[in-house]
Amino acid sequence: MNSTSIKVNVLFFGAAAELTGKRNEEIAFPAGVNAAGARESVLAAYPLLGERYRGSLLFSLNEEYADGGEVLKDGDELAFFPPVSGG
Amino acid sequence: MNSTSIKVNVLFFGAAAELTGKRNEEIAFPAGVNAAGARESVLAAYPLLGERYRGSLLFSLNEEYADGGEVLKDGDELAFFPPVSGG
Amino acid sequence: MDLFELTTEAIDIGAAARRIVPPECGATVTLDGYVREFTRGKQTLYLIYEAYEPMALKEMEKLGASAREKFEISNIGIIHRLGKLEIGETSVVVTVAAPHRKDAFEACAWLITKLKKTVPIWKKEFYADGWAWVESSEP
Amino acid sequence: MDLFELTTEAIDIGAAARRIVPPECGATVTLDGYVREFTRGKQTLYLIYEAYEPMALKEMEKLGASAREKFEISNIGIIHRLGKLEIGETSVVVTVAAPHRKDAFEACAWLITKLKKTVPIWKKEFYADGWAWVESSEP
Repeated sequence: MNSTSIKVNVLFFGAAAELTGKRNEEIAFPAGVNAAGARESVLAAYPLLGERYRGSLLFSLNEEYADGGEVLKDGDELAFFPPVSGG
Repeated sequence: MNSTSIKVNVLFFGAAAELTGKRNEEIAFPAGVNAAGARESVLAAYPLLGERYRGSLLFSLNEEYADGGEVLKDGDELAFFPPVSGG
Repeated sequence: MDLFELTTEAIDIGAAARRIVPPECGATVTLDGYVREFTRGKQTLYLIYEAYEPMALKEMEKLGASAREKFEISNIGIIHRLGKLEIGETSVVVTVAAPHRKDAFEACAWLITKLKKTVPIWKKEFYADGWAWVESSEP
Repeated sequence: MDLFELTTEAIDIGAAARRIVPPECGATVTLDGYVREFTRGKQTLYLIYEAYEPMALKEMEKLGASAREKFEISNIGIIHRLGKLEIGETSVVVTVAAPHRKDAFEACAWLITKLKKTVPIWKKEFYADGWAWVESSEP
Protein backbone atom coordinates (compact mmCIF):
# COMPACT_ATOMS: atom_id res chain seq x y z
CA MET A 1 0.00 0.00 0.00
CA ASN A 2 1.23 3.48 -0.78
CA SER A 3 -0.38 6.81 -0.05
CA THR A 4 -2.09 6.89 -3.45
CA SER A 5 -4.18 3.80 -2.82
CA ILE A 6 -7.23 3.16 -0.66
CA LYS A 7 -8.58 0.05 0.97
CA VAL A 8 -12.23 -0.83 0.42
CA ASN A 9 -14.25 -3.55 2.08
CA VAL A 10 -15.90 -5.42 -0.81
CA LEU A 11 -18.94 -7.66 -0.20
CA PHE A 12 -20.52 -10.23 -2.51
CA PHE A 13 -24.06 -11.55 -2.16
CA GLY A 14 -26.18 -14.29 -3.67
CA ALA A 15 -24.79 -15.87 -6.82
CA ALA A 16 -22.02 -13.24 -6.81
CA ALA A 17 -20.60 -14.79 -3.65
CA GLU A 18 -20.55 -18.22 -5.27
CA LEU A 19 -18.94 -16.94 -8.48
CA THR A 20 -16.14 -15.24 -6.57
CA GLY A 21 -15.81 -17.92 -3.92
CA LYS A 22 -16.02 -15.36 -1.12
CA ARG A 23 -18.45 -13.20 0.79
CA ASN A 24 -16.07 -10.33 1.45
CA GLU A 25 -12.59 -9.16 0.60
CA GLU A 26 -10.48 -6.11 1.33
CA ILE A 27 -9.36 -4.71 -2.01
CA ALA A 28 -6.89 -1.88 -2.66
CA PHE A 29 -7.81 0.60 -5.38
CA PRO A 30 -5.91 3.66 -6.68
CA ALA A 31 -6.97 6.82 -4.87
CA GLY A 32 -9.61 8.68 -6.85
CA VAL A 33 -11.24 5.60 -8.33
CA ASN A 34 -14.98 5.84 -8.61
CA ALA A 35 -17.55 3.09 -7.99
CA ALA A 36 -17.88 2.24 -11.69
CA GLY A 37 -14.11 1.91 -12.01
CA ALA A 38 -13.96 -0.37 -9.01
CA ARG A 39 -16.77 -2.46 -10.52
CA GLU A 40 -14.75 -2.92 -13.72
CA SER A 41 -11.70 -4.05 -11.72
CA VAL A 42 -13.76 -6.56 -9.77
CA LEU A 43 -15.41 -7.97 -12.90
CA ALA A 44 -11.95 -8.34 -14.46
CA ALA A 45 -10.55 -10.02 -11.36
CA TYR A 46 -13.40 -12.57 -11.28
CA PRO A 47 -13.98 -13.74 -14.87
CA LEU A 48 -16.94 -15.99 -14.05
CA LEU A 49 -18.67 -13.07 -12.36
CA GLY A 50 -17.99 -10.90 -15.39
CA GLU A 51 -19.21 -13.56 -17.81
CA ARG A 52 -22.45 -14.04 -15.96
CA TYR A 53 -23.24 -10.50 -14.81
CA ARG A 54 -21.30 -7.95 -16.87
CA GLY A 55 -24.45 -6.07 -17.81
CA SER A 56 -26.59 -6.68 -14.78
CA LEU A 57 -24.38 -6.83 -11.66
CA LEU A 58 -25.70 -4.30 -9.15
CA PHE A 59 -23.54 -2.47 -6.67
CA SER A 60 -23.94 -0.35 -3.59
CA LEU A 61 -21.66 2.00 -1.69
CA ASN A 62 -22.05 2.15 2.07
CA GLU A 63 -25.43 0.44 1.92
CA GLU A 64 -26.89 2.74 -0.75
CA TYR A 65 -27.32 1.90 -4.43
CA ALA A 66 -24.40 3.46 -6.33
CA ASP A 67 -24.70 5.12 -9.71
CA GLY A 68 -21.01 4.71 -10.51
CA GLY A 69 -19.78 8.27 -10.25
CA GLU A 70 -19.12 8.18 -6.50
CA VAL A 71 -15.42 8.55 -5.64
CA LEU A 72 -14.37 5.86 -3.16
CA LYS A 73 -12.73 6.66 0.17
CA ASP A 74 -10.55 4.52 2.36
CA GLY A 75 -12.73 2.25 4.50
CA ASP A 76 -15.80 2.39 2.26
CA GLU A 77 -18.04 -0.65 1.94
CA LEU A 78 -18.72 -1.64 -1.66
CA ALA A 79 -21.15 -4.50 -2.34
CA PHE A 80 -21.82 -6.44 -5.55
CA PHE A 81 -24.89 -8.54 -6.17
CA PRO A 82 -27.19 -9.91 -8.86
CA PRO A 83 -30.66 -8.50 -9.52
CA VAL A 84 -32.67 -8.98 -6.35
CA SER A 85 -35.29 -11.72 -6.00
CA GLY A 86 -36.91 -11.26 -2.61
CA GLY A 87 -40.62 -11.39 -1.99
CA MET B 1 -107.97 -17.80 6.72
CA ASN B 2 -109.84 -18.91 3.63
CA SER B 3 -108.61 -20.78 0.57
CA THR B 4 -107.87 -17.56 -1.29
CA SER B 5 -105.28 -16.37 1.19
CA ILE B 6 -101.74 -17.51 1.96
CA LYS B 7 -99.61 -17.33 5.08
CA VAL B 8 -96.13 -15.87 4.79
CA ASN B 9 -93.42 -15.78 7.43
CA VAL B 10 -92.26 -12.17 7.52
CA LEU B 11 -88.88 -11.24 9.04
CA PHE B 12 -87.53 -7.80 10.01
CA PHE B 13 -83.86 -6.97 10.49
CA GLY B 14 -81.77 -4.09 11.80
CA ALA B 15 -83.65 -0.82 12.22
CA ALA B 16 -86.69 -2.43 10.54
CA ALA B 17 -87.08 -4.74 13.53
CA GLU B 18 -87.02 -1.78 15.90
CA LEU B 19 -89.51 0.23 13.83
CA THR B 20 -92.01 -2.65 13.78
CA GLY B 21 -91.29 -3.83 17.29
CA LYS B 22 -90.82 -7.42 16.12
CA ARG B 23 -88.34 -9.69 14.44
CA ASN B 24 -90.87 -11.92 12.73
CA GLU B 25 -94.58 -12.23 12.15
CA GLU B 26 -96.86 -14.57 10.25
CA ILE B 27 -98.95 -12.44 7.89
CA ALA B 28 -101.87 -13.52 5.68
CA PHE B 29 -101.97 -12.08 2.17
CA PRO B 30 -104.51 -12.62 -0.63
CA ALA B 31 -103.49 -15.47 -2.92
CA GLY B 32 -101.71 -14.16 -6.00
CA VAL B 33 -100.07 -11.22 -4.23
CA ASN B 34 -96.57 -10.48 -5.43
CA ALA B 35 -93.57 -9.40 -3.32
CA ALA B 36 -94.01 -5.71 -4.17
CA GLY B 37 -97.66 -5.85 -3.14
CA ALA B 38 -96.78 -7.51 0.14
CA ARG B 39 -94.14 -4.81 0.72
CA GLU B 40 -96.79 -2.08 0.28
CA SER B 41 -99.07 -3.82 2.81
CA VAL B 42 -96.27 -4.09 5.34
CA LEU B 43 -95.23 -0.45 4.92
CA ALA B 44 -98.87 0.57 5.39
CA ALA B 45 -99.24 -1.63 8.50
CA TYR B 46 -96.13 -0.11 10.12
CA PRO B 47 -96.26 3.66 9.53
CA LEU B 48 -92.90 4.40 11.17
CA LEU B 49 -91.23 1.87 8.90
CA GLY B 50 -92.91 3.46 5.88
CA GLU B 51 -91.95 6.96 6.98
CA ARG B 52 -88.33 6.06 7.40
CA TYR B 53 -87.80 3.59 4.56
CA ARG B 54 -90.48 3.95 1.94
CA GLY B 55 -87.97 4.39 -0.86
CA SER B 56 -85.10 2.32 0.45
CA LEU B 57 -86.45 -0.69 2.35
CA LEU B 58 -84.96 -3.83 0.85
CA PHE B 59 -86.70 -7.17 0.75
CA SER B 60 -85.90 -10.76 0.05
CA LEU B 61 -87.97 -13.84 -0.72
CA ASN B 62 -86.72 -17.17 0.62
CA GLU B 63 -83.27 -15.74 1.28
CA GLU B 64 -82.81 -14.21 -2.18
CA TYR B 65 -83.15 -10.51 -3.04
CA ALA B 66 -86.62 -9.99 -4.52
CA ASP B 67 -87.37 -7.71 -7.45
CA GLY B 68 -91.05 -7.39 -6.57
CA GLY B 69 -92.69 -9.41 -9.34
CA GLU B 70 -92.41 -12.77 -7.57
CA VAL B 71 -95.82 -14.26 -6.68
CA LEU B 72 -95.85 -15.40 -3.06
CA LYS B 73 -96.76 -18.93 -2.03
CA ASP B 74 -98.04 -20.26 1.25
CA GLY B 75 -95.11 -20.78 3.64
CA ASP B 76 -92.72 -18.39 1.89
CA GLU B 77 -90.21 -16.40 3.93
CA LEU B 78 -90.28 -12.70 3.18
CA ALA B 79 -87.70 -10.41 4.87
CA PHE B 80 -87.54 -6.63 5.12
CA PHE B 81 -84.45 -4.67 6.00
CA PRO B 82 -82.64 -1.33 5.57
CA PRO B 83 -79.66 -0.86 3.26
CA VAL B 84 -76.92 -3.15 4.53
CA SER B 85 -73.94 -1.83 6.51
CA GLY B 86 -71.63 -4.78 7.10
CA GLY B 87 -67.89 -4.70 6.62
CA MET C 1 -61.45 -24.77 -0.57
CA ASP C 2 -63.40 -21.61 0.03
CA LEU C 3 -64.49 -20.46 3.43
CA PHE C 4 -67.59 -18.41 4.28
CA GLU C 5 -68.39 -17.90 7.94
CA LEU C 6 -70.33 -15.80 10.39
CA THR C 7 -69.02 -15.94 13.93
CA THR C 8 -69.53 -14.34 17.29
CA GLU C 9 -65.96 -15.28 18.28
CA ALA C 10 -62.88 -13.08 17.75
CA ILE C 11 -61.42 -13.50 14.26
CA ASP C 12 -57.80 -14.61 13.85
CA ILE C 13 -56.89 -13.06 10.51
CA GLY C 14 -53.65 -14.96 10.13
CA ALA C 15 -55.44 -18.27 10.65
CA ALA C 16 -58.13 -17.23 8.18
CA ALA C 17 -55.54 -16.44 5.51
CA ARG C 18 -53.68 -19.66 6.19
CA ARG C 19 -56.80 -21.82 5.87
CA ILE C 20 -57.29 -20.92 2.22
CA VAL C 21 -53.72 -21.31 0.96
CA PRO C 22 -53.26 -24.03 -1.66
CA PRO C 23 -49.71 -25.25 -2.35
CA GLU C 24 -49.55 -24.01 -5.94
CA CYS C 25 -50.31 -20.42 -5.01
CA GLY C 26 -47.90 -17.57 -4.60
CA ALA C 27 -49.72 -14.85 -2.73
CA THR C 28 -52.60 -14.15 -0.43
CA VAL C 29 -54.12 -10.71 0.02
CA THR C 30 -56.15 -10.11 3.16
CA LEU C 31 -58.41 -7.21 4.03
CA ASP C 32 -58.93 -6.76 7.74
CA GLY C 33 -61.70 -4.33 8.73
CA TYR C 34 -62.07 -3.34 12.34
CA VAL C 35 -64.04 -1.20 14.71
CA ARG C 36 -63.00 2.44 14.57
CA GLU C 37 -63.02 4.50 17.69
CA PHE C 38 -64.08 7.64 15.81
CA THR C 39 -66.45 7.85 12.86
CA ARG C 40 -67.67 11.16 11.55
CA GLY C 41 -66.04 12.80 14.57
CA LYS C 42 -68.14 10.85 17.08
CA GLN C 43 -66.63 8.45 19.59
CA THR C 44 -67.94 4.89 19.41
CA LEU C 45 -67.84 2.85 22.63
CA TYR C 46 -68.66 -0.49 21.02
CA LEU C 47 -70.93 -1.83 18.34
CA ILE C 48 -73.20 -4.68 17.43
CA TYR C 49 -73.46 -6.43 14.07
CA GLU C 50 -76.67 -8.23 13.21
CA ALA C 51 -77.18 -10.47 10.17
CA TYR C 52 -79.88 -12.34 8.32
CA GLU C 53 -77.58 -15.30 8.73
CA PRO C 54 -78.64 -17.89 6.15
CA MET C 55 -79.10 -15.25 3.47
CA ALA C 56 -75.79 -13.57 4.38
CA LEU C 57 -73.97 -16.86 3.89
CA LYS C 58 -75.71 -17.42 0.54
CA GLU C 59 -74.77 -13.90 -0.60
CA MET C 60 -71.16 -14.45 0.46
CA GLU C 61 -71.06 -17.66 -1.57
CA LYS C 62 -72.54 -15.86 -4.58
CA LEU C 63 -69.84 -13.20 -4.30
CA GLY C 64 -67.24 -15.94 -4.21
CA ALA C 65 -68.65 -17.51 -7.38
CA SER C 66 -68.73 -14.14 -9.17
CA ALA C 67 -65.15 -13.37 -8.10
CA ARG C 68 -63.98 -16.68 -9.59
CA GLU C 69 -65.54 -15.71 -12.92
CA LYS C 70 -63.87 -12.30 -12.91
CA PHE C 71 -60.41 -13.10 -11.55
CA GLU C 72 -57.93 -15.93 -11.76
CA ILE C 73 -57.95 -16.93 -8.12
CA SER C 74 -57.58 -20.15 -6.21
CA ASN C 75 -59.39 -19.76 -2.91
CA ILE C 76 -61.48 -17.23 -1.07
CA GLY C 77 -62.19 -16.78 2.62
CA ILE C 78 -64.77 -14.39 4.02
CA ILE C 79 -65.49 -14.23 7.75
CA HIS C 80 -67.78 -11.64 9.30
CA ARG C 81 -68.07 -11.14 13.03
CA LEU C 82 -71.52 -10.76 14.61
CA GLY C 83 -72.71 -9.61 18.03
CA LYS C 84 -70.92 -7.13 20.25
CA LEU C 85 -67.49 -5.86 19.19
CA GLU C 86 -65.10 -3.67 21.13
CA ILE C 87 -62.98 -0.91 19.59
CA GLY C 88 -60.13 -2.32 17.52
CA GLU C 89 -61.64 -5.77 17.09
CA THR C 90 -61.80 -7.24 13.60
CA SER C 91 -65.28 -7.11 12.11
CA VAL C 92 -64.54 -8.65 8.73
CA VAL C 93 -61.79 -10.53 6.96
CA VAL C 94 -61.68 -11.08 3.22
CA THR C 95 -58.74 -13.18 2.08
CA VAL C 96 -57.92 -14.33 -1.44
CA ALA C 97 -55.17 -16.70 -2.61
CA ALA C 98 -54.06 -16.54 -6.23
CA PRO C 99 -51.17 -17.69 -8.40
CA HIS C 100 -50.39 -14.03 -9.16
CA ARG C 101 -50.75 -11.34 -6.58
CA LYS C 102 -52.39 -8.83 -8.95
CA ASP C 103 -55.48 -11.06 -9.14
CA ALA C 104 -55.44 -11.48 -5.36
CA PHE C 105 -55.37 -7.70 -4.81
CA GLU C 106 -58.11 -7.01 -7.35
CA ALA C 107 -60.39 -9.81 -6.20
CA CYS C 108 -60.00 -8.88 -2.52
CA ALA C 109 -60.84 -5.21 -3.22
CA TRP C 110 -63.81 -6.22 -5.37
CA LEU C 111 -65.16 -8.64 -2.75
CA ILE C 112 -65.12 -6.20 0.17
CA THR C 113 -66.78 -3.49 -1.94
CA LYS C 114 -69.55 -5.90 -2.99
CA LEU C 115 -69.93 -7.36 0.50
CA LYS C 116 -70.69 -3.92 1.88
CA LYS C 117 -73.46 -3.50 -0.70
CA THR C 118 -75.17 -6.86 -0.83
CA VAL C 119 -74.57 -9.06 2.21
CA PRO C 120 -77.45 -8.57 4.70
CA ILE C 121 -75.54 -7.45 7.78
CA TRP C 122 -76.24 -4.30 9.80
CA LYS C 123 -74.10 -2.28 12.15
CA LYS C 124 -75.34 -0.49 15.25
CA GLU C 125 -72.94 1.96 16.90
CA PHE C 126 -73.18 2.79 20.61
CA TYR C 127 -72.04 6.17 21.93
CA ALA C 128 -71.90 7.72 25.39
CA ASP C 129 -75.19 9.50 24.59
CA GLY C 130 -77.06 6.91 22.57
CA TRP C 131 -76.82 4.65 19.56
CA ALA C 132 -77.46 4.63 15.83
CA TRP C 133 -77.95 2.09 13.09
CA VAL C 134 -75.35 2.85 10.47
CA GLU C 135 -77.12 3.48 7.20
CA SER C 136 -74.18 3.29 4.88
CA SER C 137 -70.62 2.39 5.56
CA GLU C 138 -67.65 3.64 3.57
CA PRO C 139 -68.52 2.66 -0.01
CA MET D 1 -45.53 3.08 14.26
CA ASP D 2 -43.98 1.40 11.26
CA LEU D 3 -42.32 -1.97 11.40
CA PHE D 4 -39.45 -3.20 9.22
CA GLU D 5 -37.92 -6.55 10.06
CA LEU D 6 -35.79 -9.37 8.76
CA THR D 7 -36.21 -12.61 10.64
CA THR D 8 -35.19 -16.25 10.50
CA GLU D 9 -38.27 -17.20 12.56
CA ALA D 10 -41.67 -18.15 11.13
CA ILE D 11 -43.82 -15.10 10.41
CA ASP D 12 -47.25 -14.76 12.03
CA ILE D 13 -49.10 -12.62 9.52
CA GLY D 14 -52.04 -11.90 11.79
CA ALA D 15 -49.72 -10.63 14.50
CA ALA D 16 -47.84 -8.52 11.94
CA ALA D 17 -51.06 -6.88 10.76
CA ARG D 18 -52.23 -6.33 14.31
CA ARG D 19 -48.99 -4.62 15.35
CA ILE D 20 -49.49 -1.73 12.96
CA VAL D 21 -53.16 -0.98 13.62
CA PRO D 22 -53.82 2.48 15.04
CA PRO D 23 -57.23 3.09 16.66
CA GLU D 24 -58.38 5.69 14.15
CA CYS D 25 -57.96 3.40 11.17
CA GLY D 26 -60.59 1.46 9.34
CA ALA D 27 -58.78 -1.16 7.31
CA THR D 28 -55.58 -3.09 6.99
CA VAL D 29 -54.51 -4.81 3.78
CA THR D 30 -51.92 -7.55 4.08
CA LEU D 31 -49.96 -9.29 1.35
CA ASP D 32 -48.68 -12.70 2.37
CA GLY D 33 -46.16 -14.28 -0.02
CA TYR D 34 -45.11 -17.86 0.51
CA VAL D 35 -42.98 -20.63 -0.87
CA ARG D 36 -44.56 -22.27 -3.88
CA GLU D 37 -44.15 -25.95 -4.43
CA PHE D 38 -44.04 -25.54 -8.21
CA THR D 39 -42.46 -22.71 -10.16
CA ARG D 40 -42.08 -22.90 -13.92
CA GLY D 41 -43.21 -26.52 -13.72
CA LYS D 42 -40.33 -27.55 -11.46
CA GLN D 43 -40.85 -28.90 -7.95
CA THR D 44 -39.10 -26.96 -5.20
CA LEU D 45 -38.14 -28.90 -2.07
CA TYR D 46 -37.24 -25.88 0.02
CA LEU D 47 -35.46 -22.58 -0.42
CA ILE D 48 -33.06 -20.18 1.18
CA TYR D 49 -33.31 -16.40 1.29
CA GLU D 50 -30.15 -14.38 1.76
CA ALA D 51 -30.03 -10.62 2.37
CA TYR D 52 -27.59 -7.76 2.60
CA GLU D 53 -29.26 -7.13 5.93
CA PRO D 54 -28.44 -3.53 6.90
CA MET D 55 -29.02 -2.29 3.36
CA ALA D 56 -32.24 -4.31 3.03
CA LEU D 57 -33.61 -2.64 6.17
CA LYS D 58 -32.62 0.79 4.86
CA GLU D 59 -34.31 0.09 1.53
CA MET D 60 -37.46 -1.10 3.30
CA GLU D 61 -37.54 2.11 5.32
CA LYS D 62 -37.08 4.17 2.14
CA LEU D 63 -40.01 2.36 0.54
CA GLY D 64 -42.09 3.13 3.61
CA ALA D 65 -41.22 6.85 3.36
CA SER D 66 -42.07 6.93 -0.36
CA ALA D 67 -45.37 5.13 0.23
CA ARG D 68 -46.34 7.75 2.81
CA GLU D 69 -45.76 10.48 0.22
CA LYS D 70 -47.86 8.72 -2.40
CA PHE D 71 -50.76 7.38 -0.33
CA GLU D 72 -52.78 8.48 2.67
CA ILE D 73 -51.79 5.71 5.03
CA SER D 74 -51.25 5.41 8.76
CA ASN D 75 -48.79 2.58 9.34
CA ILE D 76 -46.72 0.14 7.37
CA GLY D 77 -45.26 -3.22 8.34
CA ILE D 78 -42.80 -5.16 6.19
CA ILE D 79 -41.28 -8.43 7.42
CA HIS D 80 -39.10 -10.64 5.24
CA ARG D 81 -38.03 -14.11 6.28
CA LEU D 82 -34.40 -15.19 5.77
CA GLY D 83 -32.64 -18.56 5.88
CA LYS D 84 -34.24 -21.88 5.02
CA LEU D 85 -37.96 -22.00 4.29
CA GLU D 86 -40.15 -25.03 3.71
CA ILE D 87 -42.94 -25.20 1.13
CA GLY D 88 -45.95 -23.16 2.21
CA GLU D 89 -44.08 -21.01 4.71
CA THR D 90 -44.51 -17.26 4.54
CA SER D 91 -41.52 -15.50 2.99
CA VAL D 92 -42.78 -11.94 3.13
CA VAL D 93 -45.56 -9.91 4.70
CA VAL D 94 -46.45 -6.38 3.68
CA THR D 95 -49.24 -4.86 5.74
CA VAL D 96 -50.67 -1.35 5.51
CA ALA D 97 -53.23 0.35 7.74
CA ALA D 98 -55.15 3.31 6.37
CA PRO D 99 -58.26 5.32 7.17
CA HIS D 100 -59.72 4.25 3.82
CA ARG D 101 -59.18 0.81 2.39
CA LYS D 102 -58.50 2.03 -1.16
CA ASP D 103 -55.26 3.62 0.02
CA ALA D 104 -54.36 0.48 1.95
CA PHE D 105 -54.85 -1.71 -1.14
CA GLU D 106 -52.89 0.61 -3.42
CA ALA D 107 -50.01 1.18 -1.02
CA CYS D 108 -49.69 -2.53 -0.23
CA ALA D 109 -49.58 -3.46 -3.94
CA TRP D 110 -47.07 -0.68 -4.64
CA LEU D 111 -44.82 -1.70 -1.73
CA ILE D 112 -44.55 -5.38 -2.67
CA THR D 113 -43.83 -4.50 -6.32
CA LYS D 114 -41.05 -2.12 -5.28
CA LEU D 115 -39.68 -4.48 -2.64
CA LYS D 116 -39.14 -7.15 -5.28
CA LYS D 117 -37.14 -4.67 -7.37
CA THR D 118 -35.03 -2.80 -4.86
CA VAL D 119 -34.58 -4.59 -1.54
CA PRO D 120 -31.32 -6.60 -1.61
CA ILE D 121 -32.62 -10.10 -0.89
CA TRP D 122 -31.94 -13.19 -3.00
CA LYS D 123 -33.76 -16.49 -3.31
CA LYS D 124 -32.13 -19.85 -3.92
CA GLU D 125 -34.42 -22.74 -4.83
CA PHE D 126 -33.47 -26.33 -4.09
CA TYR D 127 -34.77 -29.19 -6.26
CA ALA D 128 -34.32 -32.96 -6.18
CA ASP D 129 -31.62 -32.59 -8.84
CA GLY D 130 -29.88 -29.38 -7.83
CA TRP D 131 -30.49 -25.76 -7.03
CA ALA D 132 -30.72 -22.35 -8.68
CA TRP D 133 -30.51 -18.73 -7.69
CA VAL D 134 -33.72 -17.11 -8.82
CA GLU D 135 -32.85 -14.25 -11.14
CA SER D 136 -36.18 -12.54 -11.22
CA SER D 137 -39.33 -13.23 -9.30
CA GLU D 138 -42.80 -12.45 -10.52
CA PRO D 139 -42.64 -8.73 -11.35
